[in-house]
Amino acid sequence: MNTEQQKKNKIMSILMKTEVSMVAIIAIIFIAASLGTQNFLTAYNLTNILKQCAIIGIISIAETYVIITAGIDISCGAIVGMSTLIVAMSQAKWGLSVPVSLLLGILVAIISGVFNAALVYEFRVPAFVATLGSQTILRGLIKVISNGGTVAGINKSFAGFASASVGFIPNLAIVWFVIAVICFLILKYTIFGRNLFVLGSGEEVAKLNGISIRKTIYSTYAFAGLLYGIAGILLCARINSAIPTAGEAYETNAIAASVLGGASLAGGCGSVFGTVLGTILIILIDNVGTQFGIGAFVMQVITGCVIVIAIVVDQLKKRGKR
Amino acid sequence: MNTEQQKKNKIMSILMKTEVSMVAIIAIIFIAASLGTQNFLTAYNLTNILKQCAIIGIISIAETYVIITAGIDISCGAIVGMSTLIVAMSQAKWGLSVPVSLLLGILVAIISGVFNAALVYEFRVPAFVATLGSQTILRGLIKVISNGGTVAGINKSFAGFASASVGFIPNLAIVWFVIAVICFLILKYTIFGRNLFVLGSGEEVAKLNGISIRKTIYSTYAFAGLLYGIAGILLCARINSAIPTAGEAYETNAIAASVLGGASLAGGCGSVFGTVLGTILIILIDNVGTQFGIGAFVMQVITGCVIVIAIVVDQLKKRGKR
Amino acid sequence: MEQEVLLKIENVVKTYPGVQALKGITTTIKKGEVRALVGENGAGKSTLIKCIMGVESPTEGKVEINVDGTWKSPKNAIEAKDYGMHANYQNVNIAKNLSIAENYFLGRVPLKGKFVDWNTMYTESQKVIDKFQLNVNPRDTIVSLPVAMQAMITISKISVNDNIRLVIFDEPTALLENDKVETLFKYIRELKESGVSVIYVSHRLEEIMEICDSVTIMKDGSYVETKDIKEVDKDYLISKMVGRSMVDIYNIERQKPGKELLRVEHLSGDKFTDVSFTLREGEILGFFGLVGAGRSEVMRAIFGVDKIHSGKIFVKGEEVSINSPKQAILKGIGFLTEDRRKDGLALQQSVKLNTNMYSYDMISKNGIINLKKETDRAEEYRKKVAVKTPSVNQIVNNLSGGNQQKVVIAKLLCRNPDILIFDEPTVGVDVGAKDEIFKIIEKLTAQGKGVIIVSSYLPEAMGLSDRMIVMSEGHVAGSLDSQELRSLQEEDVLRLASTVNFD
Amino acid sequence: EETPDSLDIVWVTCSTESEFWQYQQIGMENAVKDMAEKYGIEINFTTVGPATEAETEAYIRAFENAVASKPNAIISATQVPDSTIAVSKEAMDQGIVVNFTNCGLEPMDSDEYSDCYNQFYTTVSADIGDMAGKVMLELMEKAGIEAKGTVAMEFSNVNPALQPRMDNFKAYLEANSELTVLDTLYNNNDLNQGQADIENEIATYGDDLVGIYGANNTSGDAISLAVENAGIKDKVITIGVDSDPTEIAALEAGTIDCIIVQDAYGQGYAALENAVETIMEGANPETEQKVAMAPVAVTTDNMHEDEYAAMLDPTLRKAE
Ligand SMILES: Nc1ncnc2c1ncn2[C@@H]1O[C@H](COP(=O)(O)OP(=O)(O)OP(=O)(O)O)[C@@H](O)[C@H]1O
Ligand SMILES: Nc1ncnc2c1ncn2[C@@H]1O[C@H](COP(=O)(O)OP(=O)(O)OP(=O)(O)O)[C@@H](O)[C@H]1O
Ligand SMILES: [Mg+2]
Ligand SMILES: [Mg+2]
Repeated sequence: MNTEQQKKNKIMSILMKTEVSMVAIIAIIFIAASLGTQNFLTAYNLTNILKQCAIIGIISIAETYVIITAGIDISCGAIVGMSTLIVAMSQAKWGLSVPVSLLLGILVAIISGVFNAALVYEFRVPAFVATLGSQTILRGLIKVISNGGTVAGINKSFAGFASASVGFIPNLAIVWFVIAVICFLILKYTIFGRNLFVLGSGEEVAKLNGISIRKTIYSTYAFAGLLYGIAGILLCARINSAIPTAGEAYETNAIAASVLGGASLAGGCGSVFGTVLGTILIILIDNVGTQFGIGAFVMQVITGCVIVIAIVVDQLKKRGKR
Repeated sequence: MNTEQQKKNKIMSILMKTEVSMVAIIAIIFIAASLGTQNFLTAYNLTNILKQCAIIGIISIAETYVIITAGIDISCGAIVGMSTLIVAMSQAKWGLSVPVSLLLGILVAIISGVFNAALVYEFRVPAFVATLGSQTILRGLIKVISNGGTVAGINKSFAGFASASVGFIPNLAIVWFVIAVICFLILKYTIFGRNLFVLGSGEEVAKLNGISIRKTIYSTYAFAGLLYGIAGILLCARINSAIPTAGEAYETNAIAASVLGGASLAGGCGSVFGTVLGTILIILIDNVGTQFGIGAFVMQVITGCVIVIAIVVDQLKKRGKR
Repeated sequence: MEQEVLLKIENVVKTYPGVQALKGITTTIKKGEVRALVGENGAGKSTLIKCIMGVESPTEGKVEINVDGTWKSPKNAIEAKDYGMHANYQNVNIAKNLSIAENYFLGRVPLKGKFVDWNTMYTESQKVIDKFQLNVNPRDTIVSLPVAMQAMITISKISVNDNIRLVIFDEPTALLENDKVETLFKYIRELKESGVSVIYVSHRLEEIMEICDSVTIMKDGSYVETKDIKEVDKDYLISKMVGRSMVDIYNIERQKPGKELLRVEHLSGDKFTDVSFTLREGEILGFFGLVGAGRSEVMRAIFGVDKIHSGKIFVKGEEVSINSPKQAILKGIGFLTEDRRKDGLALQQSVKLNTNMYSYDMISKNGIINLKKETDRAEEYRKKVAVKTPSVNQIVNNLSGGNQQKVVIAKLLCRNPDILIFDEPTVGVDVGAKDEIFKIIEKLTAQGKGVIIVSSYLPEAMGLSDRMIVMSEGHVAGSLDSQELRSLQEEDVLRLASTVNFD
Repeated sequence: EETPDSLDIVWVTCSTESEFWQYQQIGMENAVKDMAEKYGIEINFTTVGPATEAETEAYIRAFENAVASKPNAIISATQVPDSTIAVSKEAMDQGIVVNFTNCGLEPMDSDEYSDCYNQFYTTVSADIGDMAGKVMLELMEKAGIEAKGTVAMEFSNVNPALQPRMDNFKAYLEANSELTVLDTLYNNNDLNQGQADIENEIATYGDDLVGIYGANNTSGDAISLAVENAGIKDKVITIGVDSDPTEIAALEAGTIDCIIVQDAYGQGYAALENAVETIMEGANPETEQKVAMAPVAVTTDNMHEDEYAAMLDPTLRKAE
């Protein structure tokens, strides 16, 4: 094969990537909204979009990690909600300092992740059921702890963090970016990251290649828990309270963002960058819908269509029709 | 191997079945509730439980079919909701006769199923995303069609069907039983049924053995659509109206019932009887909770625990700890 | 009498992204002819078969089969079956969750009225099982069977069909031991007698000389020539395939055994009892036995995959207890498993990841991988074991079977362990590459490493080993030193391997 | 008829996760204490019901299960009256006293299903919408904002029974001003989503946006957060419906200008009190089967008056 050919191959293989379709679709929507509406391309609105992406973006990255191992995490929203609640309770009810409240929030989230891992690893409960179970348990606990009510009285400066920006970039988005970069690097540069892909290719493969399934599963779910914890903290700051419904139904968006970004529920593939793009697409659709003044009902139809089309475009490009 | 040994093996392999763990857990809960509460073991309450199982039971069977093929259907609740809406609109707004309204309801559900199949087969959209997309689209359409309002004015005798019983057995439960038996027979005794398992074992295998993947996928989702349509009709009669949220969050229960009953999201296994038991367990927990006067918050925690324990018991029995 | 033509392959070209797998193949096959297809790994044999069967559509050209006088081109497996075409694919393709009976009748379930006739299915399956002497229950699910048995199921599966015109075997014997190969050959002769044509792909050239009427040689996706089997010999085929001639590939430099590396004493597990042996530096220790002899199980136990009931393992003189493959690896043991697709490779991942996944710790610091080394190593071993792939970023699943096997070997070599256990290392590997692999083993022993080779292919086991353990039904049936190895006949070893009744 | 010495009462809520129904429950719990004392009996009070209002089938199931456990009384609030009628009648036929609070089986002007329940206390949705519209215009005038431009509406989820909250609001404004009222956006009680909705609307309509109406408490919370972050609290009039701690703080801070409050506590208290009295006295003491309790507009100015403070935060009334 000559170098000309190789170059061509390389370009082709880049174009084949899911991320490219995603960028293209996002760009189309972006351009359409910029030209078609007055206020889309304003600093306020763009800051806005970034801010809205952050929390769901972080959760989606964690979900991507789990999905790469051929798992799935239905409990992400509930863990986020639990972390939000603990942070709020610590600050507002238990009189703890902000740093301690954050630590507690993260701790609880990590413990929830470890609980998931224990179900999946020790008892071989399929990830879907394990995390469905812990979702239900956590949602119940949240209500038991909060007695079903709103927890207000969050520390002002802590809550202020969520609305502040550095220049045009909202703090929330900065946290998201930093986490995305770190997670990207972990996936690319560490043995842990590689092991996720091997595990996602099959437990037998992982085991016989000397990879500790136990360690990998625990690390994955615990790490996801850590990210959910951070997301929970940010959510607490953003909504300036904890409500029992916090984080509800986030799992759908998180899974959708991962899959839009190229992850496969069969395991073994997924990328942080793709997931970031998937998150942006999901948030963008909503924003653009409002900008165009489209009613909520019709908007829901359109959202469904865009998600489907995004995947269809990618699949057609990759493999053509069957 | 002598016959003694063979017999023993046979008994062992029966005991290993998921259905056996399910029956055991259900029996324990049943006995506990019978002894521990006054009104559990009354004809009224048992009729009640059967009635409540019926609709979710039918949906779960359809979900099991899809899961056996290694697919998943997130849109089941939305399809049920759409069918409910069409039946109600036909009767209350479009002045159509009851039989026509039922046909329309089923038709719409089958079309939705075919749409899912088309996404999955023609465009190779992963089942999760395809059905997530159509869920979103359908939910939007439901609200657009109903304009977000309740559709009341259902035919009285039609609605009466849902509350009537034959002896102690509610009509709804009879429909469920009949469907369960038919679906069991289809799975065991028809080529279509067997092909679901083949497809679930891998597309390559199906393809190389001359099994039409196209036909199997279309039939599966269309058949599931048919069942959702029937469930939608029953739901319409049961709630005596159509509301935009009808069928919401059913997918979680349907998937949980399937998995509790022994289906694996990896495809290739699942049973109708198991799913029937899974449905009963889910419904039973709620009922027993009320009988014991347990508050809603704590009850949610318990539900989560029971689901997890049910699976853990089954897994421990099957394979022991890792 | 000039026989009728059954199959016409006309200028078949197949292009995958970045790879031209077939560059224009033309040949015809007559009724009742047994045609061999030979070529190096990645020559395009399996791809050609898929094009013949219509499961892959050729980029150019066509394939036609004579169906009672009319020429038909199957567009998919269903049509192929209608035309009486059946294939036994290289990657054992079988519905793992289903029973043997159902697998036999995949796509052609017997019906009574409109319903599946389970009774007929079981009784008919039992007949096939008996015919092929497979001592299994038709109700058993496939997952519970060892790969070799799975391979026999897919082979025997063909005979449930009637109206067979063409049967294709893609490396059917790779996982089989002698008497099963004999069963297969008997079946092929039967087919031939009834006028069925057979296409037979194998890297074992002596099999081809034994069973085939003619042979088509392929190289790099191109057609080289078709010869009557009487016109060729093994050396001729090798020189045409590989482009050079090869003398005895088993003739490698032997080392003087050094210090003891591995000693196993009275090891017992689920499927083997009281196994003892030692392995020394520079030694090649062969393990031979029939399917189910328990060799793989012994290796798995040593490697910490399966539980040990009793017995001791010593590594470099020190008693060890190994509970997981990871510990085994850290103790300097490397294990190449027999089922590469199930547990050897991460199929959907790149060649690069697969090459490195056994030894990432060796190219990382604090868990952080040196990406340059990762790529370099992948490139290095791609050359060393001659993996044919457009790039190291190619998904392993897209490689030809033999090339997948080479990646597994590269993976093991990367680790550079002191004790190397190869379970069926040359499954599906072409002669040229085998030669390369044996050269590598030669180098390894020269470095003082110890090598265990588990093989069901007797010529290889006998030719390569310095010493050999013969196992039968979970017991050591005999232990042969190098002198005995050179003096014994294959039949003697086979007899030993078939020894029964230990207790 | 002998009077029992212990009563089982089940509260079948339509959402366990909502503040509003929590407040109802506080009213009931206080009534439980008072009634137990008054009649010298023991009252076992339990709560059942689905997590969210959208899960209507789960609500019906909870109701059925409650009936099957044969309590003396059931208090409930239904999002799906058509579906609840049958099971409620069933309960009444079995001699269980069924009272509805806030969301009942039929509107104020209907008597079609009077045999299906015992008593109903409510606040009329249309009144809330009308009041919100009226207050919106009043507050605009007071703040010197011209009643021209765009008004946004936010709500939790599609709910036919509560639709008049939006419809009447919109109708009132369009009839009495030149304001354009946008279509409702829905947030499923996801505060983060609600906030995003309002942010998107602020971004889209900019200075043209002069009023925002959130038809439940979560929506009110969302509005206050978005308005605070955008720094536009003096440029828009914001109105919420029903209260929670976040919203009360927002009212204090002026990021919410007014909360239309239904007397959740009062409804809950009355519903339970009436149920116990009906059982103990053997007949329903109310003369009207449907009692409407008018909503109250609480603003930053009057929120500290005792009466309004307790309306805003029924937990203040929670008996120890
Ligand atoms: N799906 C695919 N995508 C890309 N390349 C492929 C695909 N399938 C096969 N190839 C390539 O086509 C070439 C021919 O492969 P094929 O499997 O036909 O070889 P083979 O002759 O059967 O080799 P072996 O003896 O190793 O089985 C190889 O280079 C292989 O990498
Ligand atoms: N014909 C068979 N029928 C059923 N089970 C079998 C059969 N052959 C093997 N097995 C199962 O596999 C076990 C060991 O097989 P294994 O593959 O490990 O043996 P092996 O000596 O490594 O043979 P090979 O590697 O050649 O397949 C046996 O103890 C038995 O349980
Ligand atoms: Mg091949
Ligand atoms: Mg073996």
